[in-house]
Amino acid sequence: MNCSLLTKIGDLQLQNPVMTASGTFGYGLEFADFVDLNTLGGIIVKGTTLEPRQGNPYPRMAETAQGMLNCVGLQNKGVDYFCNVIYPQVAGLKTNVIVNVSGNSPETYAECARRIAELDHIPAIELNISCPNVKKGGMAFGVTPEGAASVVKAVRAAYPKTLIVKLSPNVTSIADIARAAESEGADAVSLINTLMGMAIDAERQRPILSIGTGGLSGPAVKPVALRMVWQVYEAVNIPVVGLGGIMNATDAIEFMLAGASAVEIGTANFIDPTVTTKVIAGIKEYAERHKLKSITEIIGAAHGSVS
Amino acid sequence: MNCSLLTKIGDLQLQNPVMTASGTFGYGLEFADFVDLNTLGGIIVKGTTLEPRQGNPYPRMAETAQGMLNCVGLQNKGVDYFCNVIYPQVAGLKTNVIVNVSGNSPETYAECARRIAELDHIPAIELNISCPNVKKGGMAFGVTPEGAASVVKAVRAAYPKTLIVKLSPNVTSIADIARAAESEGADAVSLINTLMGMAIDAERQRPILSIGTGGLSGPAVKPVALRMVWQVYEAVNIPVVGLGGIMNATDAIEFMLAGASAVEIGTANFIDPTVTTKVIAGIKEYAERHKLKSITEIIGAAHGSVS
Amino acid sequence: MKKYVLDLELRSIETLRPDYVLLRLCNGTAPLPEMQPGQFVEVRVPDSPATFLRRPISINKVDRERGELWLLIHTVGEGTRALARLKAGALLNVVLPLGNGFTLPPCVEGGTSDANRYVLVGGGVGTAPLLFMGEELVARGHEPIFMLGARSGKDLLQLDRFEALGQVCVTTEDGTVGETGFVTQHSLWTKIREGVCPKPALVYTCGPKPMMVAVSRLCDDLDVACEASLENLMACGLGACLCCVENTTEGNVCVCKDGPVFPTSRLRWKAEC
Amino acid sequence: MKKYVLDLELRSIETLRPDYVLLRLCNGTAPLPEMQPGQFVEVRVPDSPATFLRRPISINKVDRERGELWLLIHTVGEGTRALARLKAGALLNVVLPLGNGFTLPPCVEGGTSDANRYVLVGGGVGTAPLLFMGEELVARGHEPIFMLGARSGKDLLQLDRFEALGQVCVTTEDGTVGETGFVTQHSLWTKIREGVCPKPALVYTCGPKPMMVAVSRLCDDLDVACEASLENLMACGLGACLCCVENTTEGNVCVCKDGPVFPTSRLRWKAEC
Ligand SMILES: Cc1cc2nc3c(=O)[nH]c(=O)nc-3n(C[C@H](O)[C@H](O)[C@H](O)COP(=O)(O)OP(=O)(O)OC[C@H]3O[C@@H](n4cnc5c(N)ncnc54)[C@H](O)[C@@H]3O)c2cc1C
Ligand SMILES: Cc1cc2nc3c(=O)[nH]c(=O)nc-3n(C[C@H](O)[C@H](O)[C@H](O)COP(=O)(O)OP(=O)(O)OC[C@H]3O[C@@H](n4cnc5c(N)ncnc54)[C@H](O)[C@@H]3O)c2cc1C
Ligand SMILES: Cc1cc2nc3c(=O)[nH]c(=O)nc-3n(C[C@H](O)[C@H](O)[C@H](O)COP(=O)(O)O)c2cc1C
Ligand SMILES: Cc1cc2nc3c(=O)[nH]c(=O)nc-3n(C[C@H](O)[C@H](O)[C@H](O)COP(=O)(O)O)c2cc1C
Ligand code: FES
Ligand code: FES
Repeated sequence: MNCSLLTKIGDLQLQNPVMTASGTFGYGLEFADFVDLNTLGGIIVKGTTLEPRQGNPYPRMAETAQGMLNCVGLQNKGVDYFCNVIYPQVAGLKTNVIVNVSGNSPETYAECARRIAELDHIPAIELNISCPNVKKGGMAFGVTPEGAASVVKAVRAAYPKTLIVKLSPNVTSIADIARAAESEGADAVSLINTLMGMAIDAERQRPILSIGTGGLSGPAVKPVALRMVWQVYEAVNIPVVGLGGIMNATDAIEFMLAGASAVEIGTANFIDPTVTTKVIAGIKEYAERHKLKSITEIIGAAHGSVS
Repeated sequence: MNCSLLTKIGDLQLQNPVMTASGTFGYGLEFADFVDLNTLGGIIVKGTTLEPRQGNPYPRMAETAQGMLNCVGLQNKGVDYFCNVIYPQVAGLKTNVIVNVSGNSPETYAECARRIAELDHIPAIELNISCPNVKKGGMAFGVTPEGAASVVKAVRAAYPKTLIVKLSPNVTSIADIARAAESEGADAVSLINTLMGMAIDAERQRPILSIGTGGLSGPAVKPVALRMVWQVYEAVNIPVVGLGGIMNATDAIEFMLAGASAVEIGTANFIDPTVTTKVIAGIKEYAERHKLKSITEIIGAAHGSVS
Repeated sequence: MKKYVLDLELRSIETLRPDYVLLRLCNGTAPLPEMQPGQFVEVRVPDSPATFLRRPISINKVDRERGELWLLIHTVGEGTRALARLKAGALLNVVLPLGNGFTLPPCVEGGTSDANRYVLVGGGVGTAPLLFMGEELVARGHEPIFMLGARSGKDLLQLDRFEALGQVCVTTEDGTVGETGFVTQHSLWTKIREGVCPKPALVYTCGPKPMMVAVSRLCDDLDVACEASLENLMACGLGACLCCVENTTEGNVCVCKDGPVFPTSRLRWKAEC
Repeated sequence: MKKYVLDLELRSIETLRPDYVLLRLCNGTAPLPEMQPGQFVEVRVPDSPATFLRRPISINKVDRERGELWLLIHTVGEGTRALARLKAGALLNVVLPLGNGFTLPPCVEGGTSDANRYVLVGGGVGTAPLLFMGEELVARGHEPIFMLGARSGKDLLQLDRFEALGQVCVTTEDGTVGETGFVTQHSLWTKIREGVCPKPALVYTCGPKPMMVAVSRLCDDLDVACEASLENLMACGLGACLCCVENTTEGNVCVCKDGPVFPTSRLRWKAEC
């Protein structure tokens, strides 16, 4: 029995559905001792902006029940650093290296995307319109259909390759935002980014994170993420990339059953740096046990079973 | 050293800040073997509607990482049953018995509230405009300021005693909904109700819950709940009741520091039926250690420490 | 019956079969609370990050002399596996006793008669509460007949204990022990139908739902009353959360409080089972 | 240096003080990877529902002969308490080696001279990496002087091991052992300032941040180079998440990868410390 793990996000071919989530896998290189990067479906690198950013002050992290909060705030050395220093190191990888792009106006998003479009071995970008940890821009665009549309429109005009739009879960109707992204030409949507949360130090009587709030990730958010993937799958016709709390192959399968064509693994990389390899193996095992010819057979397969 | 644990929700006096969350403590009676009900700050009983409801089909529950999903769907025997059968059993309790009220139109909410207003020993109601598990009504009202306002307005006209409005976390801006409730005369807001989520059975390839989605509760949601209490505290001038994942006294203190005048304990009652007693003792211990004269000193005390 | 939250001590843990362990718990030197056959306990699973809610487990036996509560565990997932890893001496936080229990017939004196024959039909770990019930029936002067079904001989549990209490009819799907087939195919049923054996006063059943549905249909055909013990998913175990409901002739009722034992005449089992 | 994820076996666990345990881990029969003093490991805490992320722990000692990695744990919360409950034989999933480590001076031959004197200043569990560093300095022919600070005599850890390596200057806040006060108040500093004792080539420090800030100020005054090992909160330990940053002269850098050891001249410690 041989099941194909090939899947697609628009025109983008993935050798298997397992990618790494932005901000949790560095540029991939940090994990090269643990994972053969060429075996991954894709690597979505750190959030990149037009200009370098220092991010938020320390402390940026708090542990929560089966999850964590972060308020890194998009620290990165800017798109030129990526193009000049990182790109040469990752261009030779036999996997899809995808850049996660942020900005504070449609123009800066578009300009950043334009620069990345010039890099031959970057087949796609993931547009982060949903980061809850930066004051200007970021999530502001992700929480209204109009905001999302404005950024996607500007970037679509500047970026010809595969455009994935990453959605914020901090909204009343994520389906509406997904539809807005689709109608402006997004090739796919990915979800969820982190849920906005907070941790308080009861003894010191103040928030733990430097800026008060942060983004929640990890197994705690999985039920919310699954629900949203389910809803967005029913709302749009473009592929959905699912993430949020995936720790193992079963979790990944659940996202695919809810409608994801591929998945991303984030926080789990911190708990087990080899997790991606295990998830790929587990998906293969599942596919064989269920006698699938192609893993794509299960995409959205849980729909229709509920009225 | 003697610290007063007294707190207030509008005109309503609580002997301590610890209440039980609707739907997780039955009518209190179910826990009488474990907890001296008269020591609680309040008991918020099961969601009650004008007419009896059968709720959703089984299965209604799924365990998740440090949390659970439920889609009970407001099963209850109706307000008349409450008035005739339950009320006589709880009227003598020396704690605040508060009824959680649901409906599917402003009129049914108001009519249900009107009946409860006649019960002398029910000093307050909690208006559930936020239940994610019923198709008509419920959450629909809780996700827009206009919807919330319409229900609160109708109930305010019908209900003269303390009116607490329970908010849904499944919104882009919970502060906006809280302000709408305040402007229509709510005496307090409580938050959060459950986050809408989903669980999927990977082997059987379908959702676990009978209606697909359900409400997430337990420690997993605490960071989101704390953040929302923090935001709502800054948005309104009426008291805030905080809940979502409280498992121990430290959690309860965190909610108070974020702005809660009182707290509710929900899912934790399933894990430890005696938890409420322990939380009250722990709050007392904290208050003494921090040399507080009144526990109300810490309400919102974590604000101002972050810019 | 008053309910308690107790930290019971694990006096011993015994592996009965590859996937089954028997926990013997005691309440220190204090006596155990009153409990009835068919009732269950809610166990908090220690040191198991993946297990958030308590786990409902039937009362397998109460040994009053030794002050022991027995729980028979089938290791099917994270929680039950964590229980099986416990070592003697561990403390287990348990809420008990929960639920209604089986209908207990009044005590009789003198020998057994047709009128006090009871058939107890169990499959898999569903045999657990039947041991306690069988002992109680014997103590009350009745004659229990056990019908135990399993996939294979190696899946039969506590057979010697059942045999000490009364007649045991075994069926295994692979025929390694007893008659081949399902419990509902055992020849005893034919004998009852044909009047060779007397009709039991009541049939008690616990096990996989399809088995219980089949047993209840058989009983309907024979015009014998039947009680089934359900194993719905539970959150609180106290009748507070309404998660565990079963659809009955009176609508949705809590299995944890109104059950887990129901006269099958009250149940609206799904036809598909 | 190549990083590994290994399931190390807990060969022994020893309670040194009420809140301190020493874990001795081995890699089965396989050799341990290369590691340097000042590096740390990220431990996955088993059976601890409240501990989601790994816990960073300094390398206390590498015993190459016995193939042992030593971790000295101060039990301050759920995770460290769960580690302290482990029993010999347990497997511990560990990522290692992480971070840069202390600057290692080149080997010297012949006796010690002023130029190869190194002062290692530790407080609390911050003494853990200094033992490994001290051994390495001795192996390279240098002379380590240890300054160990604690609240009270009973909080001093592994004193005999430090004494076996070189001179040990102790301060305790309550004066029960050594000089009374903080490490920065030890008379050795005055002697160095007054030229009675020679200036060290380098000062290494690890411990509570206020202590390290004070040590680094002292070194500035004495015009001696100083390296501090920071203990920022970490998520990944691999330089991937950017959670553990410290504000330096080059902006925010990762303590887990660019550190945990920094020349104090690079740090912009908060004035308030
Ligand atoms: C009243 C009652 C009495 C019970 N008595 C016993 C007993 O004496 N011995 C015993 O071993 N088990 C008994 N059970 C079943 C037991 O509660 C479950 O097997 C247990 O909760 C599974 O937990 P887990 O963490 O190991 O498995 P999980 O990881 O939670 O689940 C593993 C698998 O078991 C299934 N499962 C989970 N909970 C239940 C459940 N309540 N019933 C059936 N399947 C379930 C899941 O759907 C999944 O397929 C009883 C259940 C009830 C409601
Ligand atoms: C590079 C590095 C090396 C370390 N080496 C050692 C060592 O050798 N031995 C040792 O016992 N500890 C060491 N620590 C500290 C250790 O990581 C923490 O004490 C541990 O993570 C606390 O986990 P916990 O679950 O027990 O406590 P938690 O319940 O997580 O926290 C309990 C208390 O400890 C504080 N705390 C949590 N994490 C840290 C941290 N990283 N640093 C300081 N305080 C913290 C919390 O704020 C809280 O007040 C090191 C930390 C770092 C970053
Ligand atoms: C430390 C950290 C940094 C992150 N940085 C980014 C980022 O730069 N851009 C982005 O789109 N998402 C970022 N995320 C969100 C993750 O990519 C992912 O959406 C989220 O963590 C949920 O997935 P998980 O539960 O698998 O981690 C970050 C998450 C974490 C934990
Ligand atoms: C089984 C269950 C039933 C619930 N029923 C109601 C209800 O009837 N009305 C209501 O307002 N909230 C209901 N809730 C929500 C809780 O009151 C509470 O808002 C939520 O569970 C979050 O708190 P927790 O994390 O402490 O449980 C229910 C929650 C659970 C778990
Ligand atoms: S499990 Fe809560 S009512 Fe039955
Ligand atoms: S802990 Fe993740 S970068 Fe340092």
